[in-house]
Amino acid sequence: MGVLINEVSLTYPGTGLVIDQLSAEIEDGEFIAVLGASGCGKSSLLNMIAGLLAPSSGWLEVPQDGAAFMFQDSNLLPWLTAGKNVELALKLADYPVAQRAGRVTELLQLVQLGHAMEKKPHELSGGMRQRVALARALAQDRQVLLMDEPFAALDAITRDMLHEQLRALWAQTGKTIIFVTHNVREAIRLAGRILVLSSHPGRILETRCITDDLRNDPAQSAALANELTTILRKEQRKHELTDRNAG
Amino acid sequence: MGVLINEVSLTYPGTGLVIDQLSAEIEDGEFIAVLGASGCGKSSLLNMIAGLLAPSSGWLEVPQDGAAFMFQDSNLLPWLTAGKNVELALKLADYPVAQRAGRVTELLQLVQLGHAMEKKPHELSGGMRQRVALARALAQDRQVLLMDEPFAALDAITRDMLHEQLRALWAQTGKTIIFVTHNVREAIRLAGRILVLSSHPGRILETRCITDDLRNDPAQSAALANELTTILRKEQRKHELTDRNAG
Amino acid sequence: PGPSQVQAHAADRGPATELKLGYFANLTHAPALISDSKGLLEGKLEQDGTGLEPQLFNAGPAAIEALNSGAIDAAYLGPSPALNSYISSKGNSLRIVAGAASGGASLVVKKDIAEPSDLAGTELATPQFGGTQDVALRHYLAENELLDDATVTPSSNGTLTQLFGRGAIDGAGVPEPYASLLVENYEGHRLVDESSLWPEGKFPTTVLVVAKDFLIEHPETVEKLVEANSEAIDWLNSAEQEEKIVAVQEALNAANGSSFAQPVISAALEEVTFAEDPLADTYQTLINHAAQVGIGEPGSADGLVDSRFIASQEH
Amino acid sequence: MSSLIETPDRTAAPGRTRLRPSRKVDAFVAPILTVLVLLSLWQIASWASPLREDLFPGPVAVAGKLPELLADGSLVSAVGTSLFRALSGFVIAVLIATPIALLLAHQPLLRQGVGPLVSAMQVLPSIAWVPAAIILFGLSDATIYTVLLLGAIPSIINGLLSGIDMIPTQYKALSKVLGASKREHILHIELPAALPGYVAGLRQGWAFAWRSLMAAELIAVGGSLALGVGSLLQRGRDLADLPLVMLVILTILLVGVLIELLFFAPIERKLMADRGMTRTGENNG
Amino acid sequence: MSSLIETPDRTAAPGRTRLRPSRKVDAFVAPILTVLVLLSLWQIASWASPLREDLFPGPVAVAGKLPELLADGSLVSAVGTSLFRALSGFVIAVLIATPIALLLAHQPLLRQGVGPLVSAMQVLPSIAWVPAAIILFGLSDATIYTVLLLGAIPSIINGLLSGIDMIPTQYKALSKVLGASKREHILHIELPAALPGYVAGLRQGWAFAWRSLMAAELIAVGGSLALGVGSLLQRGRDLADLPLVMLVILTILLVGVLIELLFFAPIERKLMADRGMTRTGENNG
Ligand SMILES: Nc1ncnc2c1ncn2[C@@H]1O[C@H](COP(=O)(O)OP(=O)(O)OP(=O)(O)O)[C@@H](O)[C@H]1O
Ligand SMILES: Nc1ncnc2c1ncn2[C@@H]1O[C@H](COP(=O)(O)OP(=O)(O)OP(=O)(O)O)[C@@H](O)[C@H]1O
Ligand SMILES: [Mg+2]
Ligand SMILES: [Mg+2]
Repeated sequence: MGVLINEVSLTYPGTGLVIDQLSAEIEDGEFIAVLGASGCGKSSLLNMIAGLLAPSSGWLEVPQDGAAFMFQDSNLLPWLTAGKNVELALKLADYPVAQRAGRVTELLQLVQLGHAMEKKPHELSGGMRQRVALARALAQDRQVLLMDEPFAALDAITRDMLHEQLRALWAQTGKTIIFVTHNVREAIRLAGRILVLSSHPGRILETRCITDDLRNDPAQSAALANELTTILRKEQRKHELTDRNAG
Repeated sequence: MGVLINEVSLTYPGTGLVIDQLSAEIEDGEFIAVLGASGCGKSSLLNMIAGLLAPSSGWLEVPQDGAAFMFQDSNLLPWLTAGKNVELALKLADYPVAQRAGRVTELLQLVQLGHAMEKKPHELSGGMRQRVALARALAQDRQVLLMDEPFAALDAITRDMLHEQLRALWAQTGKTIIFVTHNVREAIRLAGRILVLSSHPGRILETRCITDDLRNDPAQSAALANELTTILRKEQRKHELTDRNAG
Repeated sequence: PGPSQVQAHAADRGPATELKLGYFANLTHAPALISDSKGLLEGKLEQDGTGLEPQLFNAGPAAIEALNSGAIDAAYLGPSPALNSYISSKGNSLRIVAGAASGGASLVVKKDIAEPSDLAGTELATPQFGGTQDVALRHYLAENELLDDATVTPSSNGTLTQLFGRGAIDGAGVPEPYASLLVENYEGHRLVDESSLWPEGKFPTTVLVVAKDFLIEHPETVEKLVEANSEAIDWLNSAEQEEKIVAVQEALNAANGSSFAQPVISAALEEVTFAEDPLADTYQTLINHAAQVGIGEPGSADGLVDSRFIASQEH
Repeated sequence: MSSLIETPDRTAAPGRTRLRPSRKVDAFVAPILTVLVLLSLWQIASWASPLREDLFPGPVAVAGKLPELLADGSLVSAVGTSLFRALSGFVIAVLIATPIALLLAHQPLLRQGVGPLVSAMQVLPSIAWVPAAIILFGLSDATIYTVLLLGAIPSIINGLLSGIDMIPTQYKALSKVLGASKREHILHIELPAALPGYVAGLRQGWAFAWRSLMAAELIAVGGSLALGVGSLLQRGRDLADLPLVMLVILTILLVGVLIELLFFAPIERKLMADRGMTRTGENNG
Repeated sequence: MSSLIETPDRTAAPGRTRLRPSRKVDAFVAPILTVLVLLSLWQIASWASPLREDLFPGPVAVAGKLPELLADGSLVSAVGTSLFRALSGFVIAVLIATPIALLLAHQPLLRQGVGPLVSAMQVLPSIAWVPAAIILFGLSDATIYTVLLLGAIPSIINGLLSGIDMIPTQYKALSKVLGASKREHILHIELPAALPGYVAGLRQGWAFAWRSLMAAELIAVGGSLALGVGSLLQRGRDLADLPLVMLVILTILLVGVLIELLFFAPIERKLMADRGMTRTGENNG
């Protein structure tokens, strides 16, 4: 079993109920995409899976060694270079010292940042920072990999390339990957299953499985994309109304 | 004249030449999209236009009252609520006191955050923070509006809605808008002209004007999107090679 | 440029409107304490319409600083701070107008030090660097060729007592009532009574000083001050032992909450002589002693004592 | 099955963790307990110690001194006097130090010239100022305030300066983009952003103010100057009255704890909560 | 309307680099200039002042005292003694305070109990410790170090604690996600993240250490204990020798400026540069 989420609810002091009795079973080795409107509780859900946030009620089960997590903001340590940021993850994962330097280079090259090894975070562009964070998440090498909008700050071409690499990595290692995205097409392209969250409170609105057939058929995947977009749009409508009233 | 960029070069101490003798003339009331690979110097260019960064050589001409700027990271002040963050921009722009509260509500509702007025930045989701930053940029109400990937953290539906609103605002006010995006389709949908930057060093690789006809014709705009993507991909290839060698 | 200006303006201006008098809550300042508690000085000053503002100090240097700044006009002090100030101001700061107490300082040591030669290798203490007891002790050690063998550590009266109690020092050259306190409470004994080192056994412990400018401008007020001092001394010398002890104890307690036991005060009063003779002859010796042991600058005490107000001297 | 107390951990499969609602531990007894533990240790030490009781008085002996000091009102009035001087002096120090720090922060040359001197003045012991202050102001409260201010001001300046130094550059960029004038920048961005560092500086400034005050109160113990806690402490030392010394120390500690608990800790907690942080040692993950 | 905001301006040759004097020189030139200005003001004031020369000695009079003190070596040896004590004591204080601060930061109960006491101890004047230290250690260097340590440790603890408090929560989350053990968290995330606040705390700690040392050196000014700067200062007061007092004050200031310029300022500059920030007052926008 990868990750088990059992009737989990989350209430923030100021905000109230954000996630409401959400349950999901995620198999070992699954590639899951989470879709949902901005502010619906996707990051909060990942935080709970990573053990950074305790649910207000319900429980979650995750592998004991925890999960690798790529945060929504890159969250690099500002006093370490890009290379050292990645190396720290290796060090804390007890990666053999002798091979660390090589592994850092490898990972940074994977995200096209072989040349930026020695740069401090403040000397990197937004997209470069996000890629260093991606390299760091991969460095952790856990069975579960959580990614919070990992490609949001990247241009389409870099993103394409990283999509391929992520699929390849998943195929090779059999990791359980749960990633949050705003991009319906990205979700269809990468994931084996898509969870669509509602907002206010967050519940699972839809679950869709993506077969390789569907993924590789442009027409079918376009149709699914449209369908999901429609679902999301309908959900969004409600809030527009509530927001007008609240404002 | 909106913004005049004359043979501007930029060198960072650690990084070397990032922008190389870039020149561009941006008319008053133009809507410009800047495309380019991650790390090619888009944010740096906006920073120079905003007067936050001095060019190493060359010069820029901008309206005397400066430019409104929506940063790539939302850059909200953590001790102010969402509403107060927007209000500060109004206050510093000498917006009449009596109408401030109303204007804040209006702007936050524009970005679907009427309900989050009283929330501190740390109580907002990533996408919500970005929308507050957008509201704040609009609050500044300058002739020139610079936006650095304003919709990167937003879901497709919210993004669509904001696209419409931004177009409407531009049409109404005749602002000069320069926005950076990674999304080729977004660029085509919004901008009147697209500048494609090369990387290492950043130069203008391509300039494309988008007519309303082109924009509204799905086939034509898809073709342009493909074309631009190809240009960007070709540019990217070069760096893959250099990165391999550097790493 | 300063001093000459001040002198140019200085002249007799009759009684002062106010006299600010400094002293310590020490047994050797008993004339001040008694004069205050019995209202002697206040009564005399009232006749001239002069107000009295008493001011308590902890140590000589602060009192001298206050005197120099004009925050006080007169003070009861040990002779050493007065001499230091007199010399370093080239005679411009103050005058000694009367004596108050003499004697009452001893070198108190641990039981196992029986004679001066035992002082070799000991650690001794005095209340203040360059103070009266400090100079005296160093001079004494020098005379006995012990200056390089024994160490002298200046430390405040309270700390000294503690150090002695803990056994961290072997002896201390201190004034009363601390000498008596060390004897009564901490099993010390007097190895050297300082008076034994002076001709006729007389050396000044506390003197009454007045700022030079105040003296020039308000001699009438100074006269009253000296008279009150004299009366207080007379009282101290004539009162019953019991009455005296109680009066001093109460005055000390009122001044700063001191709670010395009666035996300590009684023993201390035995050691101190109250007299208004400023012992003018001793100052040059004091200066010379200090210079001999390398403290302070050599100088002349000429003109330091202005004894015209002392009644006994006049007749 | 959603209640706050959930199935215990052992139902989770081996090699897996079950994440459940967390429980908050409330620990109000801690400070009182600490004090009680320290007091008993002290009493035991004084019983066990071979030192004479007047050299090492236990809490009981010290407490025995209390009624006497309370009866004549000297302790209460000394604390009142010192507290008033310290608080008013501290407020004045803040009012003087803040504009100076802002000036230094915005005048590079001035900062390069005067900055190191300000830091150096922090290491100048308070009594160094006493002779000069007395000569200028005589034996008045002005002297005491001078010594106090010269002790507290440099440390508050340094605190605010280092708070300003730590402001993320992006806030400065924001301020520029929003078109803030210098005054507006200071008021709306710089001061609030520097506030946490500033409060840390204020806490140190308070400590310096209080300690300098104690030094100043040693100049004179009575007369025109009201008796303060510093004078009382000195009196204890002069009279070798250790119970008095201990009592004064305890009083100062008590004042310090109260100022910390009633003033600095709440301000700091508020500031951090405002910024979405918690002090370590306070519940919340 | 467009106006010209050209940086650098149009007439400037393209590609020109700004010439800056090196920082090291800058760091010393401005303070020295400031000192010269202050010295001349002082001399003028002492000429113009109606005060007696022994009460307000000018720089010339003070300088006149210098050869004498240098000749008998007392100033140099006093500075050496005090500097050695202060530096070694400071290092010890850092070594003691750091683990305590880390312990407090990670033990909520302990922090709630002991934290306010630590803050309170900061306001306890150094001389308050003297009686206790003397009872324990007599007239030895141990007494001096005790007073110094008790002065410096609380302030360093508070500095590190407030540095740790200010660590953005996201770094703590990162550390947890990376699976850092407590030790690793402290070593790799907590300490480096808290470093700027820690250095600010160290600077205050140094000030406390030095001032406490001065107070400790007044306990006993000679004899078995080597003569320190504090003793020299007290000696100046005892002998009503204001030039000596001034000279000692200037020496202390000089030591303070040097420590600041050679130690704290470079560390702080390095830390900030590492994090992409600049101290205000240093060039760069
Ligand atoms: N610390 C907090 N305190 C109070 N409310 C919070 C806090 N963190 C998040 N929230 C609220 O919880 C909701 C969900 O936030 P979350 O960050 O999980 O959204 P999200 O789905 O990741 O959104 P986005 O796509 O914009 O990143 C939002 O309404 C937000 O305002
Ligand atoms: N302060 C700096 N010091 C040194 N190099 C820098 C600095 N800021 C940016 N750079 C470098 O300049 C280049 C351009 O950065 P910039 O942020 O302008 O890129 P960008 O086009 O906005 O990228 P992205 O799309 O990823 O945000 C990058 O290679 C980056 O490493
Ligand atoms: Mg999110
Ligand atoms: Mg960018």
